[in-house]
Amino acid sequence: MIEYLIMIIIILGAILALVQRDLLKAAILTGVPGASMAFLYQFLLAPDVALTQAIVGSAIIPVFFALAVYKTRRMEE
Amino acid sequence: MKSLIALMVILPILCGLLLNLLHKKDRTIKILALTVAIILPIIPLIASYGAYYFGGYPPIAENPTIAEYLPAYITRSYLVKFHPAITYIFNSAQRIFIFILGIVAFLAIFTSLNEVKKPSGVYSFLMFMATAAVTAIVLADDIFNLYVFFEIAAISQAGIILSSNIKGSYKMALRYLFLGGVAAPMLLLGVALLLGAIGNVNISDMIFAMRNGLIDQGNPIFLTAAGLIIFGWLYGSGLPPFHTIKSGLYSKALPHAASLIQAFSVFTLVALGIIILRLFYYIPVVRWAIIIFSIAGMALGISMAIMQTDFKRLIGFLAVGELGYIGIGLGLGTTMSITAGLFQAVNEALVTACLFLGFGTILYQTGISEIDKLGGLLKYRPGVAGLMILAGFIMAGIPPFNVFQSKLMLIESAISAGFPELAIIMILLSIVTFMTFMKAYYSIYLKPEPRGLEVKAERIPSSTIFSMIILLVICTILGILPQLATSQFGSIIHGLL
Amino acid sequence: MIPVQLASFFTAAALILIGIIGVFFIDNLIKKVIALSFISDGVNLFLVTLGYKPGGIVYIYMPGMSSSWFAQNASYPLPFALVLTSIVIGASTLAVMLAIIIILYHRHGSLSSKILED
Amino acid sequence: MTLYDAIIEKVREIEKKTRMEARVTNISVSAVLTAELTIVSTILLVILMIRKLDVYIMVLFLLLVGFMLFSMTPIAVILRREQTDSFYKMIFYVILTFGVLITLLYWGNINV
Repeated sequence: MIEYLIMIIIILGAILALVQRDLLKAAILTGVPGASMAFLYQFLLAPDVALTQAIVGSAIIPVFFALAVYKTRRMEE
Repeated sequence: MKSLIALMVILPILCGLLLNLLHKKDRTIKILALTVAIILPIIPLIASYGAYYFGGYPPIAENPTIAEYLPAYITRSYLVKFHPAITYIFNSAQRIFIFILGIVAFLAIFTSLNEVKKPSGVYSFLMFMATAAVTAIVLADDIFNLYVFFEIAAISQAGIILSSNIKGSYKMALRYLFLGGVAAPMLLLGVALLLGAIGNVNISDMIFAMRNGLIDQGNPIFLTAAGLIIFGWLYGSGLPPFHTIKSGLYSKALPHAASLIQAFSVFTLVALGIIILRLFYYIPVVRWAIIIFSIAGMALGISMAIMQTDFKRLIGFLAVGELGYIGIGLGLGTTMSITAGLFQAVNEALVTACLFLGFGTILYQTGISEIDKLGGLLKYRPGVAGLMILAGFIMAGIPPFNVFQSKLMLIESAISAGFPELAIIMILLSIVTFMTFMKAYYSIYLKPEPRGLEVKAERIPSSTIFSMIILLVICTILGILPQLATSQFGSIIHGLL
Repeated sequence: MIPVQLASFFTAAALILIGIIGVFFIDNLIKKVIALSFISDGVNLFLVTLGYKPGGIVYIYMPGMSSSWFAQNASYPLPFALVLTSIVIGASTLAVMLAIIIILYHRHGSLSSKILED
Repeated sequence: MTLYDAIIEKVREIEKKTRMEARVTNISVSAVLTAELTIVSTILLVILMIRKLDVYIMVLFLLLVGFMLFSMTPIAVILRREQTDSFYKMIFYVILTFGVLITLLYWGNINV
């Protein structure tokens, strides 16, 4: 049951991240699909991929985006 | 001598890394880079043919010590023939491709070392890295490994553009990476569909499974996978709709880097095209798609080239347009046409590299790339102008040079395959290619010199001229003795048809 | 209720579609890169779902399992090995793109994709 | 006024409109004309290849496309306007091609 919930969170998170006007919020919201996907990988019997995805998808990639936003501008023009 | 096969990929990567460790010792760096660059074309000549298994895991059938301990239901099944390791296959066709790639890489690196002030920067590192990636694409028999190196080649090419310091190069690299961000996952999706249908990523195993009835060949998954892999192939080689970005990429690179990048495009096209043909030869639609995209590439590339006013862009579009000949050779799918297409690929890589270097000398002399503002350069360096017109003749297919031989073979094979229209298209587009080249040549060298044109540097680095002469000499040799190259492709075609 | 594997395939397809639509329609460059990351995430999810076995076990061989039982029930690890590489490649490409975007911002003062138009 | 003159006149007119900054020279006009002829003849020759499927469809296509091409001249200028460095146009054609390729290959028959 929880798998379906996670899938819905992934899609909603992706859409939410793309409709934000605040780029920093968008950057943080990319972590939501990333982290949920790590959970989903755990359910799909791939624990090693889940570990990598948990680090890369929920920490490193949002930090990349947040740094890019910090170095440029916060609001979309 | 099997380990030499892995060395072809590892050596340039190691050298690229080492170059930056030796920062500030410019002389040592130059010597090291040149030595490795000279070794690059030599390794394929001395390496012996065969398959290299990374990690040393051959198929169980070739490894009796493991086979002893396995139960009989495994040793009697097809599993024993499957390849557990990442496999590189090195054969006569791969040898000539890597040899030509090594020659072009050597000349590009040799030229760049004389022109670029700081030899230890990222620039030569990226050139070595991309060379290694394309070599791996040519060698790999493993479709996922191919995808990995495909991505590395894309990033390194974008990096080469970034470090060229030409106006607009950052934007062009970003466009290239964006389009790659769409196209490369699609290639991976195609790989994933194949993996899901067959359960393996080794290309030889996939073909074995498809041909021997282990997998239903009529599964529509294969068609979709073919479409996705063809899409990635278009990105890697720069056929439409990626021809604008690829020609832009050539025009934003330094001349020697452009001559190297076009060789990457040519060999990516050949390597991936052969893999597509090996996997999906039995689906006629796939070959039709290859032919249609190749014709579109030729027609759009060459007709766009003739309308350009910037010679860097002109030669970029011309290079993209000429790729279509290779695609038509592969798409026709007969023994003769594939031989001709592969031969055309070899010639194409050589002569386009020469043209890029030659047009680079004009940039070096004047710093202007609009052909309207140039003219009358013949009197400054008539020797270079002579080399240039020779290269133009070769590209358009004037006998007795190599491109004439391969285009003739292509036209013959198109007629004997029952497509005289293709032969007419190819002849027509060769003529337009020649006209395009002559238009640029006339405006740059022969037209009266416009007022206000100042020639900054009368001297042209002798390394550029040396490189051009080497490339033209190889072209002439291949033109007189085409069987030097054409006899090498038998192994790859034999496994194909 | 549709099986987990099918639902997961649909999620992957939805992510890829969202990504492609985003790359095409969104003006802001950083959000374009976010959309690109969703495309590669979708493909990774597709690959992982391929290896999933409904009702199976994790592909770790424990003492006490019979090898034939393990072979029939374990998930297929080859796609997982590919995904590991693919995740890392995706992240590195992303970093390069963001670096270029930062430089372009400092030159043109804008994050709109209009700076890529000429 | 022959057809040739009419085409030349139209090419000059559009060249002037699209390249305000640069001079319209004989070389540039002849270049556009060459590109025009190349594209038209290539398209017509490619349509001839449909005869492998059906001759009547080919004739129909030939008439249709031939008429369209003549009414759309100069097509080379339109093509040049479309194939610029604009990222929007690039990604538009990429996604268009992707859609067409996948649609054709997904619904295509494996043994055409």
